[in-house]
Parts: sequence; structure tokens; C-alpha cells
Amino acid sequence: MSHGVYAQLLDLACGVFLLCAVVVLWRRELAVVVRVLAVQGAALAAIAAVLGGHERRWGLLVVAAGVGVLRAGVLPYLLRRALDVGAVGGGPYREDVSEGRETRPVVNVAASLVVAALLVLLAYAVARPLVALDPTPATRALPVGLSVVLIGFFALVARRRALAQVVGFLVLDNGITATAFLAASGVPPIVELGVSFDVLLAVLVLYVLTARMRAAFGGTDLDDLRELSDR
Amino acid sequence: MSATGYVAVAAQVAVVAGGAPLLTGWMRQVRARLEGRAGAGVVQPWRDARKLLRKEPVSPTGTGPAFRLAPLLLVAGTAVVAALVPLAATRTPVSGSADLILVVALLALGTVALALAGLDTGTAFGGMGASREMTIAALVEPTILLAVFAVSIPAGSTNLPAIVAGTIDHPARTASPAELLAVAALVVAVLAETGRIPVDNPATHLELTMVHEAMVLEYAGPDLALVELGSQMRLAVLLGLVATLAAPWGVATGGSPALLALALALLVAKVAVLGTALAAAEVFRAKVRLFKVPELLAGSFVLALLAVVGSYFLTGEAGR
Amino acid sequence: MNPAASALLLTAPPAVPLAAAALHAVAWRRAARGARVPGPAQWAGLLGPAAIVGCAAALASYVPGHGPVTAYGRLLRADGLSVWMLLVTGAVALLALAASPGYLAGERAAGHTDAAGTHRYYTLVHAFLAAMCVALLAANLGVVWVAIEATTIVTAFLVGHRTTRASVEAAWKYVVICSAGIALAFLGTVLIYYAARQAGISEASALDWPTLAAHAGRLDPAVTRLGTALVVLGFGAKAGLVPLHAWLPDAHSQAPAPVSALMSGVLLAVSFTALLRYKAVADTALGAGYTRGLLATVALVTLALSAVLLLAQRDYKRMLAYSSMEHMSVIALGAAIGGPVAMPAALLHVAGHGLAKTVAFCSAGHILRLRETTRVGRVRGLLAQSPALGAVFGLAVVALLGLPPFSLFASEVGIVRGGFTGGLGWAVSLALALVLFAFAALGYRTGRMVLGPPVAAAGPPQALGVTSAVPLVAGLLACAALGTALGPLSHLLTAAATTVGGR
Amino acid sequence: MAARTVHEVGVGELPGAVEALLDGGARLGLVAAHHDGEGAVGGRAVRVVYLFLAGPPDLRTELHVRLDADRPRLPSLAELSFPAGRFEREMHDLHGVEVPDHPLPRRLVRHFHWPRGWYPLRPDAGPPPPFGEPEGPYPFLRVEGDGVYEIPVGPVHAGLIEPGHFRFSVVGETIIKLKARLWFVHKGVEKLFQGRDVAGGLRLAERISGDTAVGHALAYCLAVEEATGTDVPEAARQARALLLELERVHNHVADLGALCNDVGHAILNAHAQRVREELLRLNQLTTGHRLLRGGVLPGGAALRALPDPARTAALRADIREIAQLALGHTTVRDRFTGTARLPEQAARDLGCLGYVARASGLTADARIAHPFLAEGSAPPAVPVHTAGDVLARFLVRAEEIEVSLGLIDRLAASLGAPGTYAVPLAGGSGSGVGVVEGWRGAIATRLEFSPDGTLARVKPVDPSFFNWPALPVALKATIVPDFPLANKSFNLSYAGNDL
Repeated sequence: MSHGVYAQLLDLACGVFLLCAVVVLWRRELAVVVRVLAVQGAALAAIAAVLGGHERRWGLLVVAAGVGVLRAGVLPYLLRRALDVGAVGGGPYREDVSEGRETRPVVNVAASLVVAALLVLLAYAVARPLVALDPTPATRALPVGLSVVLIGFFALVARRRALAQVVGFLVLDNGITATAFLAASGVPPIVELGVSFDVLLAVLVLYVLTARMRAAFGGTDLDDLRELSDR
Repeated sequence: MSATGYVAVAAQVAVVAGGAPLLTGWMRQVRARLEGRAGAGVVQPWRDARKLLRKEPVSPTGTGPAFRLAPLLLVAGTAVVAALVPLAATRTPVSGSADLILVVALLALGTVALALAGLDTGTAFGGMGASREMTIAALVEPTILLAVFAVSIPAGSTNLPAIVAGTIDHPARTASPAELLAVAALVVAVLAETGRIPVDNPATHLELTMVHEAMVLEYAGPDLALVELGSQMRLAVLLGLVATLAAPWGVATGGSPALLALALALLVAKVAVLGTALAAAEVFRAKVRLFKVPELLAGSFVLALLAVVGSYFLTGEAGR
Repeated sequence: MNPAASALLLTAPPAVPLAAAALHAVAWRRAARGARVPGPAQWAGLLGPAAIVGCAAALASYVPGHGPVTAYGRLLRADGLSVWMLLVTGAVALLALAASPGYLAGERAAGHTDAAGTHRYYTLVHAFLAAMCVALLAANLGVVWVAIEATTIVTAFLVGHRTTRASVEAAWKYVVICSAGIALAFLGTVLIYYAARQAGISEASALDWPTLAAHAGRLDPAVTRLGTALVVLGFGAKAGLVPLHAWLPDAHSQAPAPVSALMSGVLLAVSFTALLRYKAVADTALGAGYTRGLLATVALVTLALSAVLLLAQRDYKRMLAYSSMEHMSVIALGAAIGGPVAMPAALLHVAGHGLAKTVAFCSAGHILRLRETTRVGRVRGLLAQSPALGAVFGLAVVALLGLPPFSLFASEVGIVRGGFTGGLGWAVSLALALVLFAFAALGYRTGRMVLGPPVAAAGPPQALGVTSAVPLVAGLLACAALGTALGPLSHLLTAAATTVGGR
Repeated sequence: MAARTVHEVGVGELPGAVEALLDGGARLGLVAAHHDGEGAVGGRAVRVVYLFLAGPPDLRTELHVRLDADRPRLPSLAELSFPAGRFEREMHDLHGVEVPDHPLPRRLVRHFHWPRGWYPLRPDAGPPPPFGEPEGPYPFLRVEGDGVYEIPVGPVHAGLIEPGHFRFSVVGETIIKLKARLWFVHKGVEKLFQGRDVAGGLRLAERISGDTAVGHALAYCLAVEEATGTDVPEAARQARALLLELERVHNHVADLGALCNDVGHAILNAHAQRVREELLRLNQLTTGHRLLRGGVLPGGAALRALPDPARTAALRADIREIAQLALGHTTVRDRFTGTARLPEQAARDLGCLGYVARASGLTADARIAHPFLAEGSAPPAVPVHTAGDVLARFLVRAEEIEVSLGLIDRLAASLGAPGTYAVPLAGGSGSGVGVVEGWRGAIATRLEFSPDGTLARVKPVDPSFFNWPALPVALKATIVPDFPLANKSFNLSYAGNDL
């Protein structure tokens, strides 16, 4: 792979990766958000694959394939199922789709987009020493990874639907994995394996808890979680 | 500066002024066909203009010069933009002044003139339309500025012909994430600026939902014809700008008349394709709630910002 | 030590609980089809902690004199810190698992759980223990992270063991906040890995702690600074330090009493241990000032917050939870001070707090069963109704208040001394004032619970059963013994402190 | 058909009697004033008839109050029932009946330029005197406050809709008060009925509101048949029910499309209007008229053809697809959801009818409350939603179409073959009441015959009369650009209201 094409492909994958994070904040329909998450997973796998192809490290290509399967396939599939379970209504028309929509996020969409913009700038500032350490096409894209981490964290805080929080968590995690790939072509395989397994289990746990939450609260609006407090 | 340069400028303005109503007619026709209607034909906007021009000019009582001047300002400003933007040729007598900030300012001038005219009528609708238009414009103009600025970073200049010429020399730039994000942001901004769905519904007759139409509700006769022409030209110029930035191939960088002719033909083709895509997309989109418009525009603003930031922190070498 | 012995000693602590978890998992599936819980199976659960304590004791006799023990190509590694923490974990787990049969019998009698639930409980608790042991013994920081995240996943269903609203809420907050928080720690780890790779350390050993610690001086300071801050934030979340502490009171008040004890007594400390390892790396790379400032700030803010919340607390399980935050911040302050006085004191504080908090939480479980309320105001006159329980709970809180003869007195004195000599006198003074607040709040509320005439709805007097009482009393005795004399453990403690810069 | 009970009450007893009826669950269906001459049973008087309806079981109760013919004065019932207050204002404007204690004694029907003291429905009214002597100004209530401004809209609107004037008081884009002024198309329908024969009355009834030809014609015919004592065969009743559902379907489909159009989704509108056109052609086949005129006859009904089940099935699939596409479109759904919410209590207090009421959680449906078919032919289920927003009104319509198409199939199968099912009217000449669930809601028509067999007095009430006041209530706190959408979701008739 020539250097120019490599840099171009890497930038493209990073661009899509970052764009997906912004779109997650932009859109309210959870079904769309979950699809976007799958695209982001694919972009993450593409980043790993491009790096692997460039450095001729075939192990990285295998990792990329694994990451793709987990983050573009399995995890979105799980979320999708949790979403479908939450869909209610009989007859030809569905009346209540509030479960599938982030109707009242804690921070409204326009404001959260502005926050996302600020977070990207913050990430750019924070990542400067990281880039300065070893400026290559991959490390130059490090702010993308950090931006996605910050945006994911923000989505986690600013969203009210349980599933939207899970999506925020996964965006955060995607961002960390991307940072690992961009900074050092990924952590050692054993750690990567453990991390992926942990993430999968965490999402499974949250999936089960979502079902329990529906049973106990009749919905997944996290504003209903007011049982425990210091009063 | 060769004579072709002058010819190019004149041709650009002529094509925009003459073709803009046809573009609108074409888009309406595409829409009608997709909806299963026969449609009024591509030249209908010209027929409308002819009809309006024959009518007696009427101004509402109590309106001042702002009302009368606004259509002229709108058309003149847009015509200047059409001359400046390197739609067909990059080397023209005015290319030195074709600064992106000037272009955006000229476009904003037209918007402000119409909004003032809307206020000048003193009617509730004019004021309502003006207030909505300014709300949208306040969000759109920075987005356009930022998006074009992002495109200008690789070129190292805010001069539009320089940007376009640079992109023609380095075609890889068009596939860089920064450029893609900028074009995406620009498209949303253009939709809002020209009052298309999902921001405004150009086909509506319902006074209370309108934005652009509410402002110009009091216009009649030749004034209305000018306003319509001005809006149509804005649409054409902005689509032309998007086409030129996203796919600059064919824009004449040299001085040959044959190349210029080819460039004009390509421009028409590119804009027609964009118009078709826009009209087709409109058929399947609905207008968002007015209060959701800022959400949409904030999104496009962030895209534009990401484009700027991206062109700094992604390698930046891709297009260089 | 020969390779086989070291492999055995390092494998057994995670492997035995893991095997127990597997056996219970099988029994759980059978119990779902109607099998009963055999009584001895529950006491067999003590084998896991016993193995941990045994291995830790064997290692404790060897490591201080001979240096770290490794196995499996240095994948597992035991140094002074690991061994000390393993000992604490084993001891607390021993108490918690000894208290479990009594707790579960009560739950079954009240109809909250059944045979399958019992096996599920043991499966998860043993898996929890195994994960903590891996976190302590793994040499690779990435694996440490994986193991600590695994504790979150395993304990999620222990926190949410009842499907009530409060329980689901606590479990959700626990998983989301801890997973997200600890994800930041992973980001920090990634950054340090990046710095290490740039410093020329090979991919295989760039996350290997001894290698990293040895070559820490070569790490890029700017990257390490960012990474360390993220790690403090992330593992701090799991250790109950601000700003990501919000899960702690909810999870601790909703989990079963022995699990609360394990989480509060050791999990917080295990996570803090991981933090200490990064601190050692960062101190070499950046000088001690950076982590000291970071940790001292976090500790003081946590301390202030927990003191304020303790003052306003009306729920005794949440009260104990905030007391855990208070003690974690004391430990964090000790670690921030560092040095030969404060660092061992902080580690001793871990042990003392672990033992005392276990006793407190387990007895709180008994109180909950007796009075069926978690409100402080409705649990008056405990001593009159059940003298043994009242006494144990009271003494556990006395230990937590840091009064002699319990070890927390000694360790707090050590931290204060270290602080004044180590140049953090202002922080220690501030901390002392805040601890005094917490002391007053905790003491006042516990006094109201234990003393006085019983409330009208208290029911008849009840004696604490022998099986329930033994682990509680043993815990108090151990805590008191630690406070009186360390004996052979003092070598280990010194070795542990030395590992992470307590020189 | 249910019997109608008539109680003569004195002016003083009226409020008590009305309160008892309302408390018993009845709703005020209609109020009509009659000017009895010397030859009438009770002598010369202004006789005001209050019709109360309840059901199921079908209950119709009339209260008759006699007032002094020269100075008719009524106690106001506006405190008991909001619609009663509106009927009283209407009576005041048209009959000159005074209601001294009315809480809102402003003009309703006659605009301010109508001459003072001229009441068109009085027998001695004569031709209208020249306009131009206004009865004083008729100001709108001004909302004052920081940043409040007014938007006057209409009576002439962009687009081909009927005239009505709306005065919005707005802050920013949020409506804080809306005042609607109607009766720009007051045609004097009630007056036109007087003196016609039965057939002439039918032609007028079909034209009260062009989109509700069957509903008004049927209510009129039912009233005629009750007055004359005619018993209509079951087949004719089934044919009438079928026509009623056909009318419902084509109107609802048009509304579904129009609602999509108002959020700028033109292609769904294009398809909805295509389906509507197919339905209109089906109407043409069935009755010979695209809007179903001529189908309902006094004493029966006439069908030229029956709808083919295959065709209705295809239409049902088409409509369902359109509605599902609309509901699946996130922007459309977002615009519909939560817009112009009419709370259930408000709908109940205002006496709302039809889909407006059913979208706000009320189960009112005259097909069940006042059936004219034999037992068991009522619709299987009345779709009810509780949200009261545009989405709920959209969903009620979409679901009603399903129900109606099912009914059409069932009735067509039961009829077997097209034909004219009519019996000659019997000779009686008294008074009659017809209640029909038109597509907008329950239509009530009450008529009385003269001794010579012509129509003495016909009072039709379109559901729009009840539903119009709900629109401003629902629009409170809605934003201005959502008004057309909200208005379309109510889709009230101007002509049926203005009479």
C-alpha cells in the first residue's frame, strides 16, 4: 500500500468513525442510532485493517476481523433485540414509540451538538502532546479517538433512555479501542481479547438489566430511577 | 487577462440568470413526476415571470424604500456572486476579488434585504417570516463560512478560484474526510438558505408555516417576479458552488474558449444532477417542526467545524 | 522457590474459587430443576478463601526475604503488595463466606431466594473472588484491568439480586458508572502503553508492570501525565473516589450483606492497588509531586463529600457505604503522602478497614433481618433486644471510628505522622477535621441504633446464633490483633510498601 | 328505533330538569326554537326544544319550554353545559330569544354589520333589511403583555378552504390564545327548509356540508320517517349503513393525506388522494354520484352496485401502507406526536364528538349509542386513543378506516345484490329526530311538519358545531407553524357549522 493511499484510507475511516459519534448525538431514534453504532464498529475495524495492511502485521488483520464481528455485528444486534423487545402496540399501527426514541434528552440536541464541537476541540488540545511524541498519519488522528471517547462519555451522561446510555458506553469504548489502534496498533492480543470479552459481557448484563428495568418500572426512562437517594 | 475571462464572467452570469428559473422548473417537474403528476413543464417559471412582469406594480401603503429596493438588491447581489464564484472558469478579471468571505456576505445581504422588506410591510406575516428567516440565517451563515473555510485550508487561501484550482490539481482532496464533511455541512446549509424541505416548504400555501414565502407575501407584479428570480438564482448559485467545490472537474483553468464552452455545459449538467437529486430527496422527506430546525442546523454547523478541525488534525498530508 | 511451587502458589488463589464457581454453576442448573442445597456444600465454600489465605501465608514467608515470585512466563507475579492484598482478600473472604450460610438461610426463610438462588450466589461470589485474585496477581496491567472490569460484571447480579425497583436501579448505576469509569482507566493504560512503546519497550512487555516500573524514567512525561490522570479517575471510580463515586452507596446498600462486605472491604482496595502500581510508574516518570497532588486532591474532596453525606444519612447501610468512602480517602491520602511511614500505614489501614467493615456489614445484614428496615431511626435499642448483635455492631463501628485497640487507630496515626513529616501537613490537618465530622456523625447514629430502649415494633429478644457470631467475633479479634502487634506481618507490610514506593 | 320521550317544563323548572338529565349521563344533542302560531296546540308562543341523547341503550329525551311569543326570555344553561351556552347565543342571534344571565352575551352567528333587531328565523322577519347599521363594535379580546403580538388570519385563506377568521395572540412562536370567528358562510339553511316538501328537504340536507351528504341526508330521512311513522325495511337500513361507511372512508383517507401534506410529505398525500379518487369512483358506481348523493331516500335507499370485496381489500392494503409509511417516517411522526393536545376533560366539557372525542379518550359513537340497524350490526370496535394529539387523531382515522371497510364488506355480503329498497312514507305528520354517526361525529336533525305536509321547521346540527370550540383549547401552547396541521387534524366543517 503506498503511503498516500494508506494515509487517505486511514483518514477516511477516522472521519467516518468520528462522524458516527456525532450522528449518535444528532439523532433521536434509537433504531437509527444503533445502526450508526454498527457503522462506527465497521469503521473501527477498517482503521485496524488499514493499519495492519500498512504495517504488514497479519495478526492485526485478524484482530480487525474480530473487532468488526463484535462491534459491527454482535453488539448492535443485541441492542437491536433489546429495542424490539421494548416495542409495544398491537394492530396494524403502533401507537407508542417513546421507548424507541430519545424524546427528552437531558441536554437538548442542538446544545449537545455544540457540546460535541467543544469536546472535539478539547480532544484536539489534549492530544497535542500525544501527537508530538511521534507524528505519523496514525497518531495525527489520535484526537479523533479522544473526541469519540469524550462524545461517548457525554452521550452516557446526557441521555435518558437506558439503551441510549448503553450506546454511549459503547461509543466511549469504541473511542478507546480506536485510540489504542492509532497510538500503538492496538494493545497486546491477550488484553484485546479480555477487553472485548468484558465489553460483550457488560452489554449482556445491561441487556438483562434493561429487561428487568422494564419489568420493574414499566419503561427504560432513567429518570424513573429515583428510588435510591440520600433522603 | 484575456478576453475569454470577460466572456467567462458574462457567460456565468447569463447562464445563472437565464437558467435559474429553468432549474426551478426542472426541479418542480421532477417532483411532480415522482408524485405521479403531469407537472407544469420546465419553462413554467419563465411563463410566470412573464405574466408577473406584465402586471401593474403595486406596493402596500406605508411601505418605504426598503420594500422597493429589496428585490433589486437580492437580484443584483446574487448576480455579483454568480460573477465571482468560479462556476465555469477560475481565471477571470474578477477572480482576484472572489473571496469566500465576500461571497457569503453578498448572499447574506440578499437575505437581510428581504427580511427588512418583510418587516417594512408592517404586517404580521412579514414580521413573522423575517424573524424566522433571520433565526435560520444566523445559524446558516456561519456554517457556510466554516464549511468553505475548511475546504480552503488545503489551498491555504480563502480565494475561491484558488481553492477550486487547487482541488483540480490535487483530486485526492475531494475524498478527504474534511472535504466530505464540509460538503455535507454545505448541503444542509444550502437547503436551509434556499428554503427547501426539511427547513421550509417551497410548495406550501399555508401562511402560518411559511418562512421565505411569508416575507414576500406582500409582493406583486414585477417586484414579485424579481424576488422569485432572485431566489431562483440563489438556489442555482449555491448548487453551483456545491458542485464546483465537490466536483470541480471541468472548470476551465485556462483561457481557451472551447474549454469554457465545455465548462459551461458541464456546469449545467452538474447543477441539473444536483437539482434532480435534491428534488427527488424532497419527495421523501417531511418538513421538520420549526423548533427542530436549530437542531438540524447545529448538526450541520458541527459537521463544518469537524471539517475544519479534521483538516488540521488528520494527516493533512492526504491532499497536500 | 522452585518453579512448580511458585506456579502452584500463584495458581491456587484464583483457581480454587474458580473451580468452586464452576461446581456451583453446575449445581445451579440442577437446582433449577428442583434439587436441594446440601448443607456441607455451603461450608465447602470456605475452601476458596482458605486456599487464598494459605497461599498468601506461604508467599508471605518467602517474598519479603527473597523478592517476587513469578509463574507462567511472568504472566502471574507476586510481590509484597500482591501478597499483602491477597492476605487481606483471603481473610475478608473467609469472614464473608463464613457469614454467608447464615445470611442465605435467613433469605430462604423469608422467601427471598431458593436453592437455585443460593447456588447462583455462590457461583458469582466465587467468580468475584477469582477475578480479584487475578487482578492482584497479574503482572500485565492490561490483564489487571480486564480482571477488575470482570469484578463489575460478576457482581452486577449480586447487587441486583432482587428484582425490585431499588435493586435494579442500583445494579444499573453500578454497571454503567463503573464500566464507564474504568473504561477511562483503560484509556489511561493505552496511553501509558503508547508511551512505553515509544520509549522502546517491546510490545509483549510494554504493559508488564515490573518492566514498566524499571524503565519508567524513559516514558514521555506529557503522555504519562495524561494517562495517569485518566487512571486515577478510572480506578478511582471503582475505588469509590470522586468524581465517579455515585454508584457506591446504592450498590452497597442493595447488595447482600456478605457481598457488601467483600465489595467494601476488598474490592475498593484491590482497585486502589492497581492505582498504586500506576502511581509507582508515574512517580518515577514524573516525580512524586504529580500523583501526590492528584491523589491528595481526590482524597480530600472524597473525604469532605462523605463527611457531609454521613452527617445527613438516615439509612445505616448507606451510612456504612459512605464510611467506606471516608476510609478509602484516608487510604488515598496515605498513598499520596507515601514514604516509609505513611505507605505501610495506608496498607495496614486497608486490612483493618476490610476486617472491620466486613463485620459491620454482616451484622448490618442481621439487623436488617431482625428489624426489616434500613432506617437508623427505627433501629433503636439493639443492645437490649439482641445483646450479642448490638455489641458486635457497636464494636465494629468503634473500630471504624479509629479507636484503639483496633488497627485503624494505629494506621491513622501512622498516616498522620507520615503526613506531617512528609510535607503534607496542611492536607492531613484538613483531613483530620473532616474525619472528626465523620466520626461524630457515625458515632452519634450508631449510638442511637445500639443504645436506648428498643422501639415498640422491635419484637422479642433474639440471640445471635453461634455460627453467625463466630465470623463476626473472629473479624473483630483479628482487627484488634493487627492493631496491637503486627508480628511476622511487619516484614511483609514493609515489603509491600517498598514495592510501590514506600521507601 | 328508540322511543322519544317529551316533557313539557316551565321556564323555572328547566335548569333543574336539565341538570338531572346531564347528571344521568345524557348529552345535549340539539336545541331548537320554534315560533308556534295561534293555531298550535299550546297557543302562540316561542317553544324551545332541548333534545338530550344518551346511549347505549338508546335514550332520547326532549324538554319543551314555552316562552312568551313577544318577549321570549330564557334562563341560561351555560353554567351546566358549554354547548347549551352556544345554542343560546345562536338562538339569540337567529330568533331573538333573550338570555339575560348568559355569561358570554356576545354575538355568535350574526356579525357586527348585521342590522340591529332583525332576527331572520322569526316568522315575521321578512326580507333582510339593508345592512350597515351595526349593532356596535365586536372587538376581539386583546391579550396584553411583554412581547405578545397578534396575527390575524382569514377569513380568506390561501388554498381552497372555507372562510373563517382566526386571531392568534402569540409570544415568539407560541400561541397563547386563539380566537376563531366563523359564520362567514351563513346561508340561512334552516329558513330554506321551511315550506319545502320532503323531497325538496332531502336535496337541501344533502348539501348542508358537501362532504357529509350521506350523514345529513340520513339524519334528515330518519327524522322524516319517525315523524311520519314509516318503518323502513332492514335491507334499506343496511344499504344506508353501507353508504355511511363509504362516506367515512373517503373523507378519512383524504384527511390522512392532507395531514401528511401539512408536514410537507407530499408523496404520501399524492397517494392518499389517488386512493380517495378510487373511492370516489367507487361511490359513483354505487350511487351514481361521487359524493354519494341520491343514495339515501326518504323511506329507504338506492344502490346501483355493491362494492366488490376484492376492491375494498386492495384499498385497505393501500391505505394501510400509506398510514404505516407516514407513521414510520420519523419526521412525520415527530410532527404529529404531542402537537395540539386536547385533554380528555376538556373534550368532555366541550361536548366534543366523533374522532376528535375518540382521540381524547371518549368513546362516543352514535352507531353504538343510537343504532338504526338490527342488533349486532354495529361496528365491532370503536378505536379510541387517549393522547388527544394530532397523532391520536391520525391513528383514530386510520383505524376507523379499517373498521369501516370491514363493515362495508359485511353489509355488502348481507345485502347480496344492489337495488332500490324503499317503502312509501306513511301518512303521519308530527315531529321526528334522526341521530347518525356521520364521519365527523354524531349528526342530530330534528324536524316538525306543518299540517299541510310541508316542513315547518328543520334543525340540523353538525358535529362541527360542538367541536369548533375545542380547536383553540387544543392549540394553547402549540407553535404557530403547527396550526395548519392541528387545524387539519380536527378538519371541522365551516359550512356545516355556519348553516
